[in-house]
Amino acid sequence: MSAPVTVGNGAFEPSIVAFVCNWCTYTGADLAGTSRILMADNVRVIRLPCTGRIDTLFILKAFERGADGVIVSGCHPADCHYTAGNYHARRRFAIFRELMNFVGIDPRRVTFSWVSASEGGKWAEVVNSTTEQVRQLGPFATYPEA
Amino acid sequence: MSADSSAARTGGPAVPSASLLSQVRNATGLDPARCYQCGKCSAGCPMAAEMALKTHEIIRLLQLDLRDRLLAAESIWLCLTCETCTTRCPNGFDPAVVIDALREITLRERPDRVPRNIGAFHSAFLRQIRTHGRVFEFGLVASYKLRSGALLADVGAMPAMLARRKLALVPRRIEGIGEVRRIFDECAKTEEPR
Amino acid sequence: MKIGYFPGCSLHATAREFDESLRAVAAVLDIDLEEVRDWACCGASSAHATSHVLSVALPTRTLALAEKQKLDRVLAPCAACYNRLATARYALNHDKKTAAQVQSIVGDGFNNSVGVVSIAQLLSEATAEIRRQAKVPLSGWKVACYYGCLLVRPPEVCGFDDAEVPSSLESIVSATGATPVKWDMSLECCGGGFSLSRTASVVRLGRLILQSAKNAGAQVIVVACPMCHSNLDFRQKAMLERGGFGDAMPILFLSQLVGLSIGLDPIRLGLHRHFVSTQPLLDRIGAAKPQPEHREQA
Amino acid sequence: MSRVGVFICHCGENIGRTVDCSRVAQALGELPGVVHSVDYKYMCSDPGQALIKQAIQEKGLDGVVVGACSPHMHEKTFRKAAAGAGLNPFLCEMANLREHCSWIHEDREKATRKAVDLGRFIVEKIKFNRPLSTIFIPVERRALVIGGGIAGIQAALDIADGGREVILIEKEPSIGGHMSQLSETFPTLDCSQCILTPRMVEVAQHPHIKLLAYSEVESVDGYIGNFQVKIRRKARYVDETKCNGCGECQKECPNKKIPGEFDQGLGMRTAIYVPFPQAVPNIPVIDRANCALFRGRAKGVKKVVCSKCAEVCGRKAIDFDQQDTFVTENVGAIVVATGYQLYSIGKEQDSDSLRGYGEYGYGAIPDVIDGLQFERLASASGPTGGKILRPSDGKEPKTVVFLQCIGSRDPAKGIEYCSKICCMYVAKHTMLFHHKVHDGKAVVFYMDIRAGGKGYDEFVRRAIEESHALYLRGRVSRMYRNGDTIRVHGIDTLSGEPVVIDADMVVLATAMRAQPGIAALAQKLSVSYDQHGFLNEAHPKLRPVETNTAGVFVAGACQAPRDIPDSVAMASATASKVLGLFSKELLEREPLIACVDRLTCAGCFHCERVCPYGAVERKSLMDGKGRLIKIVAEVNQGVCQGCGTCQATCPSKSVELEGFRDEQIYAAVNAL
Repeated sequence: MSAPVTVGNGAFEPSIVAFVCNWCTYTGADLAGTSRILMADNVRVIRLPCTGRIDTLFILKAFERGADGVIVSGCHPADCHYTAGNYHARRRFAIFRELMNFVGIDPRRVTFSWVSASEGGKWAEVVNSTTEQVRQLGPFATYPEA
Repeated sequence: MSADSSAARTGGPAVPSASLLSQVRNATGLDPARCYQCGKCSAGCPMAAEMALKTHEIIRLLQLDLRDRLLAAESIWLCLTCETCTTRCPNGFDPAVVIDALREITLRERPDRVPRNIGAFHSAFLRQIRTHGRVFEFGLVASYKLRSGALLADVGAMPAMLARRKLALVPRRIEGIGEVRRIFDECAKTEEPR
Repeated sequence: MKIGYFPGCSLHATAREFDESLRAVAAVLDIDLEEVRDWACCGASSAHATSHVLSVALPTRTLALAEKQKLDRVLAPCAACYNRLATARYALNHDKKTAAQVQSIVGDGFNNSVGVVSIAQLLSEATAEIRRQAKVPLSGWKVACYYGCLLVRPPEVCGFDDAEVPSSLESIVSATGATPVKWDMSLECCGGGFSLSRTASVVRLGRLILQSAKNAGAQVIVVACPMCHSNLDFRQKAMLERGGFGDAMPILFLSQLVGLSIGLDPIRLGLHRHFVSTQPLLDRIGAAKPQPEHREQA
Repeated sequence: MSRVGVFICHCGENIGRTVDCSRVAQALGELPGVVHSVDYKYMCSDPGQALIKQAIQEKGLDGVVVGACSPHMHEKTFRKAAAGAGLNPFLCEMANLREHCSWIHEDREKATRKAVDLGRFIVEKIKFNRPLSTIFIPVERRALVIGGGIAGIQAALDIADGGREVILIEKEPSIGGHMSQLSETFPTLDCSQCILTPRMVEVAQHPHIKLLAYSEVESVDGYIGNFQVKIRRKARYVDETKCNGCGECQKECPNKKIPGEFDQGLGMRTAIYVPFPQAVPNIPVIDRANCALFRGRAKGVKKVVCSKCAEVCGRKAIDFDQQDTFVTENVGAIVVATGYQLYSIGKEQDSDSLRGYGEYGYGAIPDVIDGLQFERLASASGPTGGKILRPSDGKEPKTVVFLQCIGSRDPAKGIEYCSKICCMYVAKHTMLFHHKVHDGKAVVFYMDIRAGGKGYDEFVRRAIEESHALYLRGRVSRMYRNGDTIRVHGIDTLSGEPVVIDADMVVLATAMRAQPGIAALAQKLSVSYDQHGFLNEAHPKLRPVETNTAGVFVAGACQAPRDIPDSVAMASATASKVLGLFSKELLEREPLIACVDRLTCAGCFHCERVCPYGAVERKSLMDGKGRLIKIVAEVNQGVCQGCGTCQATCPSKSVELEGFRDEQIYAAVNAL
């Protein structure tokens, strides 16, 4: 972790879920590990085959379950393992951005990025910058379950 | 930078020697690391024949951060800013802008190394603008000659110029001269060592 | 058509025939030149060699004046002025740091809305009109179109048709009925800025240009820059003294050539002000010898 | 209630140093449905795997979660272990506690808590995993090779020699590709045609190779083992079954002044022509654009303007009314070997990202030629019979300037990559020039010499030391016509001296580019390509000849600039891949594919629209009496690659991707 945060002093530590594709970003995150690049420990990765598989409802579900931020990351445009899944994802997320305002989620809580299998350093940057951003925004308020 | 920089009179470096490379990076936003030394700039440079350091060598010395050699180099003053190098650079670099930055830094920090006639021309030229708002060639030539010491060169041409009514003899000051002088002063303020 | 006019210092002095011929041609071609009031020098080659901010700030003042004058385009006939104005405009749009500095010095509500036009661009737009108005056939004139450096480079600032093989000047020359020649040095720098401070360099570079034009069979070189003109015209004597090529080569401003083709009086076009005699050219079209206002001194 | 077993690996110290593994095992063991939870030093070792197998059998586990390294590392290992104990392998999953946790964090407390979270996600997910069975698909054991250059020829011969049938298609009238145009080859200077022509003949005569020259891929359907390829056989206007290649038609054709493609425009051909004497097949083709008859027809002239070729043909093989025909071939694997084209310095470029060289006159200066043109001049079979002569006046040039990196490594012109072969062939050119013009002077402008390869650097040294080529390090800024010569303004950066040379001829080592039309072909094959059009391999190091579409392989310069040895090596590698694939009658593949719920599918076919593979088919559902109830989507199991885009797109959630079904993902998210 680049900037160690203290535990138990009341400082807000966001909980962030990352939905990533198996071929580019997951492998890029593996590379960050192999390269021992230290990063914030707030992010929990969920592996999917392709960003094309990522239903925008997953993102809403994550917030409902107490996440303060979400990362969606896949292959760079034109580099999709499945040729075009990330293009469909991109279109879907463009619309989703509009929706976020409507449902009351600050769009800054959701990071969309392209991280290739060779970009371990970039993955660390995405993790750190998103963590810092969400930390600034504070906790995402949800209603307690009935 | 006023036409006759005060540093020009005192000589000597105005700031302690920092990294010239980072100064140029800051001033131009360009990274000399982009230059891969293909030499296409020098190959097309109209002044290359007269330059001891060719364009690509200037950039190379900059990559090596050899401050003293670069700021003492006459070659940077021989650039005509014709932009041939910049236009043809295969890697999107801009040698012309970098050389401008080197001249600017030299004027500020090592005015003693500016070639006399070239420095004299620029000083005379800018003094004209500062004084009148425009350049009056008769005044420019006279002022240049006093500064450079090249008193007799081209003197024979004066009458011919005069005959063709090609010399503006009487300077006329523009109305907004105060504004122009303010621009000079304000610009000088932005040039604190970066 | 109305367009702002920024003559620059040279057109009031060493290049006054450029100013004279341009105004005369504009009148015939129905181009209304409105001078930017109280303009100052663009800073030319001295400002940018010594202070980047100053080199942007000086032209910005002129552009701001033009904007206040409600002009949407400004013609800068001098290639050096054109380059400095266009570069300033480009820097204000693309270089945030410089833009912020200059804005704080000259700013004051300036929107950078005024376009900058070179003589080549202006007359390119008028080729149809030039062709229509051409009275004096210049057919058989072999013309070397000389662009030099400041008119076309750097390409992203000048936005010329092609930075290496441009054709605007040729198309204007063709409209006059003259024949542009293909030659090699049309884009090489003449050494302009060193006219006073490093004359030997200028003579060396100018010779190469003259030689190339001559080899290509040109009888006249057409320029769009006062510095190029002054070097190739005023310094041609020194170039010829080095030997190697026969007769002197007249150097015309683009506006002078267009003026001749549309039948304007050579005196109004300032042809008598040149150092290299333009008489051989005038003889070819049977124009009278221009009478100098003052006796020529050798 | 599930019976999940959790196995936490220390990976020696790799995980254990930062994560308290026993605490993780303990915490996960307390989750509902977890009946077994342990930690161990090396889970992937034999004893580690034995632990898992033993627990599966003893505790009757129905799910296994291994918290260890990345699934990319060991998922297969642990699934195999689970299968060995009788558990369906798809009921075993991994939590990545090493790459995604212990290696990137330092705080033991927080890393341990994160490890518990990551483990919990997978535990909750696996409760919804279903047993899946491996899919078997039949393999059509014939291969298609696209492109008949040296790479395609090699691939076709190797596959055919392995006993499998090959269809080789080539868009030009003859196979041979660029290699057939070369004079001699580096670093041995053996004659290109002498080594290539026998291989071309072998292709023509091989019992397992079906050669379709002058043909192109029209469309590709299907999937690995089962492709259907529609091939356009372009009309030659010559009946291949009748023509015997006697060549009489060419002699009679009145239009003899057409710049020939094979000679790079330096030699002339007729309107009916065989590209070169050694062509395979040796059957002519009529070039409609230059044939008087077809030009007349295009203008609407009814009468036959010229039919000299038909009149002289003893076998009546000429057929002016021939049309393009289509054939469909079923193949199990496809090798793409479409090769390259050369960048040209002209003003007009076929791509917005490319620029020409205005400073070199946009290619309008005579006697400025490219490397392939020099090959034709140097070739004994070329237009000058192997003499180096200027195209403009036929004179022998004495000073020849060679420019490397034209287009290549020149981002300002739109190409930043190195074309790899130019350093070598320029050295070869200087040698050939020296051999043929003894008093000639060769000058080379280069930026770097890239001569990595067996015997390569020695070869370049020979050019310099024995053939006395003058190597100048630098680029050329400008060149223009100077009377009879070309004035070249360059620099030697090693001495810092600007160099001006009046050259009799200039040879440009222009960049290698992907073939025109490669993007369209790549899309037909669902193969991805880079910004320059070079096809992407599946992995740059470990899967260099496979693509991301199973069953499609790449060989030679369609993947990146390649020289002949590289191309041949790649081609043989594809052949080995193809033969490996064909060694089985049935193909196994992971069942992580999409399935449609016919009951809820509304037949909107959004899935069909987004599927990158065309795996969605339309299925008519009939009632017992044969009446149509509705049309629903159905996923072809062989084609689906499992990206899941259909599922995220489906409005009625009727498509589910096995292994990543909604309830599995939501279970993981709910575990947050």
